[in-house]
Amino acid sequence: MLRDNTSKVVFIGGILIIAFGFFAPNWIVNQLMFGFSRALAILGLLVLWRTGLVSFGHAFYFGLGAYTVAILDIQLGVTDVFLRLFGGACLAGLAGFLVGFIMRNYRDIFFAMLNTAISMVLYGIIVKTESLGSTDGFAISLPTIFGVAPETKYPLFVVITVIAMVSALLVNFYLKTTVGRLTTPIRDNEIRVEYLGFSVAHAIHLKYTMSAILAGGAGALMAMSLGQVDPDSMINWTVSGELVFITILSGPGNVIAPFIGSLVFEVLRTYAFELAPHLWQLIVGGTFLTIIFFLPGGIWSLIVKFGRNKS
Amino acid sequence: MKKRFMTHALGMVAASALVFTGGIAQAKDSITIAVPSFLTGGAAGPFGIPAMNGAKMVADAINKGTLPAPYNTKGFGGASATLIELDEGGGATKQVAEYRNLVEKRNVDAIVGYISSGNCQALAPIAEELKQFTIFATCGTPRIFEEAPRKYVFRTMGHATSDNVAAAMYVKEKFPDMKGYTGINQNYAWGQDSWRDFDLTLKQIMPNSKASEKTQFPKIFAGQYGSEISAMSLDKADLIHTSFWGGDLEAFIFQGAARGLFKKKIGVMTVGGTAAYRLGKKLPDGLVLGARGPYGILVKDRKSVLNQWFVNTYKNIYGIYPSGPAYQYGQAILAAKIAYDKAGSDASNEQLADALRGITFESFSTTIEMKLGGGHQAATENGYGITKYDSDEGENVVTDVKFYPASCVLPPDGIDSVDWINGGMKGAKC
Amino acid sequence: METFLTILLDGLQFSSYLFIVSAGLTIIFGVMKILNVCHGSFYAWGAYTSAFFIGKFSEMGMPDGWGFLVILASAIVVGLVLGFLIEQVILKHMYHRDEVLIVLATFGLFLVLEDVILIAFGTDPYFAYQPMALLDSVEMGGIVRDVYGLTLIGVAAMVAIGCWFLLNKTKWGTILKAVIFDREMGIAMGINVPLVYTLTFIGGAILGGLGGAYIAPTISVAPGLGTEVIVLSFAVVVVGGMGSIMGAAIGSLIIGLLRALAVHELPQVELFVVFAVMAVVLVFRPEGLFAPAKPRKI
Amino acid sequence: MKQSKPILEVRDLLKTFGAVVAAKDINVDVNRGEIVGIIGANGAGKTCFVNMVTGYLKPTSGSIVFDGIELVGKGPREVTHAGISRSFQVSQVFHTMTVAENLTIALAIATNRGVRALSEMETPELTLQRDAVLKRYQLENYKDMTVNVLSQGVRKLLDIAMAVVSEPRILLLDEPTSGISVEEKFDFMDVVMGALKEDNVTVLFVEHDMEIVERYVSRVLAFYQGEIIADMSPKKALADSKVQEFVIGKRH
Repeated sequence: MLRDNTSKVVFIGGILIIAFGFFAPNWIVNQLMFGFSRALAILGLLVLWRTGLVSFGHAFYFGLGAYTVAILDIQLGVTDVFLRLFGGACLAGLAGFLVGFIMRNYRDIFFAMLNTAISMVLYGIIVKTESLGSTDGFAISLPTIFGVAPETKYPLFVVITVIAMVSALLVNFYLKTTVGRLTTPIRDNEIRVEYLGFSVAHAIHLKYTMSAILAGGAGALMAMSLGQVDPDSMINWTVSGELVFITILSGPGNVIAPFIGSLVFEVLRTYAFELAPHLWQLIVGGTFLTIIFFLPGGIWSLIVKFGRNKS
Repeated sequence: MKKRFMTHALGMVAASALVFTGGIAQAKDSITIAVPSFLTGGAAGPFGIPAMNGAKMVADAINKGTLPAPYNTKGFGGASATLIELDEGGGATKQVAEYRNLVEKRNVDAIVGYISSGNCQALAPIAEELKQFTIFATCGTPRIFEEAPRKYVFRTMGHATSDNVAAAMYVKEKFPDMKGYTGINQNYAWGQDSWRDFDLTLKQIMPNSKASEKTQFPKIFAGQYGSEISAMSLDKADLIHTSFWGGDLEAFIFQGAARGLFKKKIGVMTVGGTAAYRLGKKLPDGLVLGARGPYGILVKDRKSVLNQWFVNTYKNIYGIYPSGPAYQYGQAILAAKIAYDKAGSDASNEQLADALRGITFESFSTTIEMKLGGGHQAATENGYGITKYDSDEGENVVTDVKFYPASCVLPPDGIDSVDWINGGMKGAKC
Repeated sequence: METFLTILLDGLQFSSYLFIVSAGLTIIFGVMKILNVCHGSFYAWGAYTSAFFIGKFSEMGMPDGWGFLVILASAIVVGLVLGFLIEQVILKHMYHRDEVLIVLATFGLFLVLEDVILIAFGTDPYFAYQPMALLDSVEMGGIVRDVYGLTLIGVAAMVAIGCWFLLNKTKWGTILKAVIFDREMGIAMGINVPLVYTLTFIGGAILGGLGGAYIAPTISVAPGLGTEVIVLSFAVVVVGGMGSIMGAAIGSLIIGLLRALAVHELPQVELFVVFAVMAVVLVFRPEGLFAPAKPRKI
Repeated sequence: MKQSKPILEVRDLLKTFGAVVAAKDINVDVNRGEIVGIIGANGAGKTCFVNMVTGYLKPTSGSIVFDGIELVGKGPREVTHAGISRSFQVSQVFHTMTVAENLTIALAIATNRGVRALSEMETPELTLQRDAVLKRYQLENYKDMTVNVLSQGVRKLLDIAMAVVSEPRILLLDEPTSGISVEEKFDFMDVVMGALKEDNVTVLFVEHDMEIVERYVSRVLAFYQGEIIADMSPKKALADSKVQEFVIGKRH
């Protein structure tokens, strides 16, 4: 039942959150911005995951998006939020399209690992290149919106939320199309898909490129809302791990799940860090294991269960 | 499963409630100071933990009013301070997010700390954006106050330029015959700046010596330097400069010493002071050792009341002599006290900044003049010595200690370090 | 000539290190099809355990030569305890799940174990220089080398020969190869596959622990040392071909020698070399140099 | 029945795997509307032949011309697009999805080629079509059941139904009745053949069961060691001595 209402929920929820953000304290707005930005990447991973593909290297595209924003800002002085986002998403999408020619032939763990390998190549290049900021990375100026430099973060928050809404709706629509529905079928039986007349390679290539665009956009928005990029927080394999973690945490059930999952992750990390600064990895890792073992459908499955119990 | 999740959620709600009430309860008789430092990772042991210890010890003494005069008044402008300990690890981006949380969520009054130059560089603009009174304690890159004027950000120790200019001057004085030099530095702002300043200064003051073409820049926390040591052993240079710190430095000393590197070459370690007490007999003799200013082993025997208080109290509590980071964090906390004493415990960020800007104060081991970067960047003397194991005492000592005054090793206010060195260090009073 | 010899030795030494840490990873992958992210934890635990006990024994006045026994014992104990626990408590219940989910579980484990190290050993670094000091140094090719570092080459050779012998000359090797080739066939042949898995995982864990335990005397054993190792061993395994011991050996040699060359001749590209090799191999042979082509089952 | 030009012309087909010859000297013409039974012992090259025609295996040499189009060098997808579908010896369906979902996907792929794959999948027309197929193959009762829980017979029906939704001109069935009980097999074949007759499809099917062959086919191709040893009507074929010796004899 929830699925049919997804568009409505996204639309109304988005508007409510934008209104809420106006009154919310800054730190909550920040958490929402970080959560929604990252959720875009999760949306892409969700599309892949439904097809049975898990990428352990999407920090590659996330980082590409983020660093594109940094280069646009520092080298070219581009401040407009949409230009930066467009740049980040496009570059990541282009890279994803090219890498996709290799990736579409791989499945399972090989797919996961090849992605890691490629992301580590980018990591190695950036860490070693002084003009790309090496380990330090770059600070990024606050973006302008329609030529206006905003006084607070709120306008950026509105932009991010709207983009998150649009992306969720687009992905939701995509998942209803024929190629979008080719998720479980590909996971179940590729040969049959081929004999039905659809190219599995093309379908995966499309999904992969989509996920790259989304991850690039996520990186770009993240860079702008944080105001900082660096390789260890944007490209290292641990970041890819985090993205997958949030995907599992969210569950593949619905395009809304990534947004909830990302927010939960953001809150979890903030509090883990606050309450046990020495042990936040243990808390995050422990949660991860718990989800894998006891809640394979992620948070979304809880919501569905809750909804069922009620009705 | 559901239960599990609910308890989790409840835990978070409870936790946030705690934080909120903590915020409300805060009044003029107490303040919170966030102290970020490395609590995990390779830098924790040699740097982060001593630093945190120094901060805790000094804050504790201030709260009790047990610091020697003239700082024997109780509290920070009368208020007692609670320290929030934070991990500085995880990269600059994560620190930016945490910093925002500190200011906007946890409503801390002041932020005092940071070891990594990468973090400081990323956080300075954020601090300015959030208008948050912040004192950087240890990080070294000169870029922070050179790339933009700051209003809320301070640093209570000299920057890396003074470390490396002083190192070059010390080399000139003690090893006038040095013909060539090479370096191994970490591949980020700190290492790059350090090497550049050292190299440029030597080009000015020892024009006959030659820099090696192959200087090493391994990644931070690499841990193994076998090939690098071989390469430097084969290099014709007779001196090796390094700004390594923490675990990297200790690993490098071990591996180099085992292979006789420091018998063949002069080792100059700008941050070597932290290793002196920790490595004991394993520290080779004859290293040129700095402590990024007048701290740690270089000033252990300074007789001032403040210094003796610091050394003895630290030794009593932690069982080891205080190294540089302990001093640096201690004096940053002290600076916070001075600012609060002057502006009052309920002072705004602006008032606190005004109170600290441009002042001169006596710290534990030296005099600090906040005279660079528009009164935001400290200028202190800087010095070096040569290591020697004292087998009678069973500990390392430094000999031939020589200090250079601030005006000798730091550029005048408003002039960038690199320009100043390249211009022949005009106005240096040595 | 001097330089050439030095590069060769440096390269061999680094290759040996790479091989020891990646052999366990590739064996586990070959047999169990698990990319074990917490291999880095085995390494870290091995390093901590050996550094801790070498220090303790030295304080107690035991001769420094005991250090070598401590190293070996640490690797075995860490491998047995951690390997057994992780396999029995976590992985065993996941074999029917998606391979990728198992990778993720090991990632979660890695995070947890990183902090458990902090709880167990604290944040202060450990030094265990005694075995290295004991072996002293020699002059080779005009520069001084520590003998301990050179023994690393011997240890790597022993590991390689041991693996080769086990796989090709013993009954166990035949069983392992059957399982590597086809898990279902192994079961059909009456092989106790769960037991093979447990033992393989412990074996891989011991090798991971050995890497850490053996390198511990040359480094400052400090928190966070496992993260770097994962990336390096991962690169080796990708280059060599996942699941192939031979591949791991060749991958280690290629990366180790090229890196040594870079450090001596062009230090700027040193870190990049590792990833450049990986990228080139990926583009031209994405399955790695030595991986057997995986048949697609219909 | 016979028309001037055959719909499928196979010429001098050869397939070797190293030293093993899997198919040799295969020459067959199939005319529109024929129902051809392919018989032979295990390993005689029947499935290999089906795999070559449907693009799963590439012949070592020879040609396969379908309605004027050369198929050699084309993959399964292109062969499907050309108008040839197949079912499998072991049913190849989406086992974690329901019967209805399986058919919906099959129909959607068949209808929405190219850019139209990016239009919404579940339209009312598609649902109508799907229900019609469900009815024709008597799958209505299983509509919402997951394939995992279904019997082999139902899976095979679904497998065939999915192959037919793209409205192929030739359909190749690889052992449609294998795994189906003796009692069910005639009912099963009645459903399948009845439905196929409505669609007027040319059918080639591999079959071990001579009763089925006798009852449903108009022509028999008998394979032995990679070669066709008989190409004749079922009655003649079953009486043929070579067929009896190499095909039927071996089976009993």
